[in-house]
Amino acid sequence: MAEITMTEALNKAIDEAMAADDGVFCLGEDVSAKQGGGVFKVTSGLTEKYGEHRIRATPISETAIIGAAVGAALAGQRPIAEIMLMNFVGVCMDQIVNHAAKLRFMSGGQTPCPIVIRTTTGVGVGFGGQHSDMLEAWFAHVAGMHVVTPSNAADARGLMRSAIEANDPVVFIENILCYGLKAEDPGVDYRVPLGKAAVPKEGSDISLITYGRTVLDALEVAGELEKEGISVEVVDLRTIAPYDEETVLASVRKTGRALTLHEAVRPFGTGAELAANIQEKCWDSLKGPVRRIGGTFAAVPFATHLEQAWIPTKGEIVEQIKASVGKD
Amino acid sequence: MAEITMTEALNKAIDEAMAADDGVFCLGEDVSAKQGGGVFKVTSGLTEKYGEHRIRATPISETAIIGAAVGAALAGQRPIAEIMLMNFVGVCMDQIVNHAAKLRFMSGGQTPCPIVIRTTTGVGVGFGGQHSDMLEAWFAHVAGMHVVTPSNAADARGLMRSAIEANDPVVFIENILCYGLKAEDPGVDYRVPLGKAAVPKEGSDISLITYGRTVLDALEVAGELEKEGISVEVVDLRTIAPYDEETVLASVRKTGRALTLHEAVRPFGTGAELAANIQEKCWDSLKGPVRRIGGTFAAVPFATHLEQAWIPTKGEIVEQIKASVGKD
Amino acid sequence: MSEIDREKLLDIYTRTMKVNRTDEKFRELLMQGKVAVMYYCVRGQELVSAAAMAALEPDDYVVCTYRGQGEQTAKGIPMEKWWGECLGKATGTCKGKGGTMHITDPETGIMVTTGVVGSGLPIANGLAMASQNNGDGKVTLVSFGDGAANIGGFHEAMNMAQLYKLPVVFLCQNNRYGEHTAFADHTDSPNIGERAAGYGMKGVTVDGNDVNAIYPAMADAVDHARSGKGPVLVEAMCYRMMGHFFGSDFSYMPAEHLAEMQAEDPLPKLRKVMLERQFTEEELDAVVAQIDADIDAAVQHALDAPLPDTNEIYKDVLEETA
Amino acid sequence: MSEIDREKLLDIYTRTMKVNRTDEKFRELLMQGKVAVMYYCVRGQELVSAAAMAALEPDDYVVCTYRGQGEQTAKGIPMEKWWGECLGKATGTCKGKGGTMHITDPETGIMVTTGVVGSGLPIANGLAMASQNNGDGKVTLVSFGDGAANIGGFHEAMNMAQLYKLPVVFLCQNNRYGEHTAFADHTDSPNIGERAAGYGMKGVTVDGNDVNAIYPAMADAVDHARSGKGPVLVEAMCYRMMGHFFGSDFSYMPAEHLAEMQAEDPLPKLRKVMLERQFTEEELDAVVAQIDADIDAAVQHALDAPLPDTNEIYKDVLEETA
Ligand SMILES: Cc1ncc(C[n+]2csc(CCOP(=O)(O)OP(=O)(O)O)c2C)c(N)n1
Ligand SMILES: Cc1ncc(C[n+]2csc(CCOP(=O)(O)OP(=O)(O)O)c2C)c(N)n1
Ligand SMILES: [Mg+2]
Ligand SMILES: [Mg+2]
Repeated sequence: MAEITMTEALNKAIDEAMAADDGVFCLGEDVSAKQGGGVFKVTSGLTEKYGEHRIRATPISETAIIGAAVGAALAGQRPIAEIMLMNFVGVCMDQIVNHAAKLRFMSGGQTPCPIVIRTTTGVGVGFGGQHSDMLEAWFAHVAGMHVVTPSNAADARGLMRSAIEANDPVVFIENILCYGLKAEDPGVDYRVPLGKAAVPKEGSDISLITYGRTVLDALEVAGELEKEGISVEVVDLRTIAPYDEETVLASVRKTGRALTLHEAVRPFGTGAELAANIQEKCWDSLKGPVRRIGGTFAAVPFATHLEQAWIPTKGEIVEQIKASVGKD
Repeated sequence: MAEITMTEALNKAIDEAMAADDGVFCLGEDVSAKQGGGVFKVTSGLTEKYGEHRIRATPISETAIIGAAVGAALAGQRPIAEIMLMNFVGVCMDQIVNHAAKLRFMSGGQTPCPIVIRTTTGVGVGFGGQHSDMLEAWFAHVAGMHVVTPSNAADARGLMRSAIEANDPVVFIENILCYGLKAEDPGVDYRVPLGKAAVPKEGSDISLITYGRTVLDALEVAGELEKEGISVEVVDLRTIAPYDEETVLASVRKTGRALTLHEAVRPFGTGAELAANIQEKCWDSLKGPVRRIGGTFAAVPFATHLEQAWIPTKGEIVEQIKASVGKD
Repeated sequence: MSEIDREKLLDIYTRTMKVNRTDEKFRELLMQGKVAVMYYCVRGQELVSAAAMAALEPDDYVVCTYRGQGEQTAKGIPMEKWWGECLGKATGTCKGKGGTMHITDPETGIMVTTGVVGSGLPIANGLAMASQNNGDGKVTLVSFGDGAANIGGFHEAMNMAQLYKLPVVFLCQNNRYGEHTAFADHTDSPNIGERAAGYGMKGVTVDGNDVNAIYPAMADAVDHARSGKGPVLVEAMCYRMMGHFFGSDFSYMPAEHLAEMQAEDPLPKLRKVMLERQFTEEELDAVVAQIDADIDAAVQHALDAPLPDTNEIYKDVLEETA
Repeated sequence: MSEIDREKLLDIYTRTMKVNRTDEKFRELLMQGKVAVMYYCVRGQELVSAAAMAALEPDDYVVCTYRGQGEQTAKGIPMEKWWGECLGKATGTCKGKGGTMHITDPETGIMVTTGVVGSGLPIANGLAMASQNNGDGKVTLVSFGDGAANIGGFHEAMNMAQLYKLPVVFLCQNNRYGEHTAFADHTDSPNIGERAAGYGMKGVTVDGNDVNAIYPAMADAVDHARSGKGPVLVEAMCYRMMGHFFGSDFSYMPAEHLAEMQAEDPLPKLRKVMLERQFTEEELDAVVAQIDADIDAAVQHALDAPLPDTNEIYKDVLEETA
């Protein structure tokens, strides 16, 4: 079967969902044909097929973008709202958290809010302090929504389709550096269920739990360490919250060791919840403390070498794994 | 010495700071004399002393409020900005996180941003889903700022004074239910340093780590359990982030057991970071897994008995402590 | 401008009194301590809400605020469900989980009641966007206050609604205060209605205490929106005749303001118009008597209703996919 | 309106060419692959920035955006420090930690360069509030784009500035596009300048390609703000003659727009004015030659400068309280 990039995978999933359901529509800055189908081209070609009403280029008004998505969802539609870069959620958290995530509960179940909030981010592109943050922990701490991020093109296609079909808000995080990743096209109507992690590499010595771009680093490191006789199991959460506790705990009970890894800053990051829960639920199987790796606790710096020093490195991963399994 | 309420304590601290430094000023909704000195009266009497320019009643424009505080701080002043209720940070996270917290770093140290963001919140008042959340975990996950909350009137006075004098942004959380709490007035120029926890009750069996209103529950439970022969040490963080790791770890190394407690929802809450860090740094002294208690993972419900069921209860604290120390 | 026909006028009067009597009853219950919840009085704004709801079709959408009793009852939420929610009962519109600040009743078009100032406007755009997308011909009306006109969401929503020509009516109930802050202390422009021009939008400022001004303005705005001509901003001048919420002090309101307010009370004015239009005292009293009877029954029903099951705190968080 | 005196005119010309030659040099370096960073071209907007900075005093405050090269160099940031920052060097204004989107240089009044659209306006209010509080007589100028005029922060900042009569000048550089979106596709009002009226604020829309229109307007706005009369919104009509950032495609710009844009290029127009005002070709060429020499030296200095120490990622997070 043909290969597709993550960008194409997202585009196909949205295209199929729009073809299957008239209620699905996209809104966001620069998303329509007139603007070239989105600055990352994820919505290219869709205006031509579905018209300006279903691919709405918006003003630079994130509060109005998310608010409109919320309202349309209450009226029974399935909006896909784009927040160009994740840091900009800072101007519209109220609509996402106080409204989208809570309206099902506050209405006693009368008004579910099925919206997908697509956003991109990532360290390593030279965008600096206000355009690179991974803020998934904020949303994971909010009841009433799903937080999802794909690490490969196939999952991107399957997760996007499931996100659009979900009957609750989904924050869908796309890592800028992953748009070009290629994979076998999983084909039409492929779905990856929300809340299900993947285990792209099995292992017996330690569970390396991560998601998004860092899954690539995890797999590379796991491959290298295999040669040194250290067997690393890599767990790709895919859905960051609510996450697949069953798969995570089963993996740690098997390996007896765990390391969490994410690009977001370490303190109070998602790795903390994973570590806290693992040590509580797997206490008897743990051979040592759960370790965590995350980005440097500072804004993302501009200079390339500083930015690279800021990001969790493969060296750091190797070091933590060896310290955990007691080899060096 | 005379007793003061937390409201009076905050008012005195701000008053003293304004008297000591012309650069200190307050801005927020309804804060000036014309409006009665703030809906919770924390700024009452100050307009009369310092004038409308230093007690600025603002429009309902949180982005403009925090933005103005940031700008004034860059110009060398020390603004105290009020966000009436914590959920409303949802409309101004960008100014707090992308600007206030990052400008020192992004400017290479040229523009520190000494602002205090006062806000109130709390479950148990019947305010419902959009007016009760504790969102400290969001800020704790952001580099470049302090997150503070007092559990008693004396600390309120000392922490507020230190927060105003700090040379970085401080999110200062006031719990609605604590405004009326009384304490011995610690007196003029009293300060509680940021980043220093308190141990209001020592104990030997387990460390109960908490902050804000739930410190009261913790102390009550600790008192009751003392009678049953369980010795609980209560740690009041006071500064939630960056927190006093030394005091926390020392306590757990002594007791060998830890339970974290906060009103905020449990998943991905601050208790997760505490638990993760404790299990990593105190692994050898731990007699069992670190346990966590937090609010129910749902929006705060309206009906009184639902709201009470939502909050962490004393019963739950007792249960977790007994399970941890292995008695029941 | 042709006069309002008698039938419509009676409809408006009935809705107005329903709002007013509900408000009076709520304050009575709070005063007596029979109920202890947050309640945002609507005394002085009854006519604005009634006229606005009377201008809508039953299936049109409404988004309102914590001070939404007027829109909610005038749009027609069954009283038992409304009181049930306000009292936190299982019989409430939201099973007691939303409460006074978050009444939702899609059956009568009350889609969202938000407690966050200004957050309703962007959501109203979305409801209208859905109508524009699927051509259902509905109009969405969103009510908010003068203070809300200064928050970012107002601006973004106004611009977007006009850009897409969405079928939305933005109703700004200018009751002269935002919590404790007087209009002149939060806004330096003479009014809010003129802000519409900055978006290329139609905007009007009308007397919300005069039925012959507010109703035609609302009807006109709704027609404009429904006909596809785009959104309209209607600023209804009125007064908040009580504190911000029940029991809150309003010593900050100057005496002149209070006097001016009393003189402009919409209820005696409306009663006068009704009599001029040949409705008899008896007819009007009968309307109110019926409303009072209905309210008493609804309140009793709510007081007697069961509390929601404690398990409700775990329900309606995410779709239950069992 | 009296004509601009020759000295000021030469000052504006010099600043304009400094902005333009810096822009040309940056694109040259990027084209040659000598530098690989995000850069937001200012071709077409040089005069607006230059006129605005020429209207300010040296110690006045400026807040700008990622597209702030014009304000930054025209306000006078030492070129070596500016290039150092853009190239991520230790010699940069921010030690290479801020970068092209976050140039800060308090010594020359460049207080914040934000990458978040519209976020500079509320911050500008704060700088002006400090000036109002301590009476230092400074004016704060904040520059932003047409697209930024539709975000909430614009609205909140405009209303607050007018309410307090803050000494702020809001400069909207309407270059007809917000990223890939044309003005008419994000705004339905004829212009942004008229929005000022909705806040009771003074507002003007001027031709940013004509020095005799833009400079007097800026000088007037700065005077107004400094004299305590309150803020002013100046909308400068101009064109973004390149893609959104260097290298980004701009196929979405219609041919007519590109043609119209070329015809309005501010540089030939300014040169014409200079000659009319009796400046000689030689004089003007000499100015540019000097600028080019200075830029070349600054670029070389920056290229040769050391990288920031890797430990910088741990510094300037919080005040070091050792
Ligand atoms: C974003 C936000 N800021 C502040 C508040 C607190 N608050 C609740 S109501 C209110 C006043 C609103 O005034 P207005 O919009 O005029 O409506 P009114 O209460 O007069 O009906 C304020 C400040 C809020 N709910 N949301
Ligand atoms: C809040 C926010 N939303 C979106 C973006 C992405 N973005 C960066 S520049 C830009 C266009 C801004 O247009 P305009 O305000 O006209 O300024 P110009 O680039 O034309 O100078 C956008 C949408 C952003 N930086 N911030
Ligand atoms: Mg009001
Ligand atoms: Mg532009």
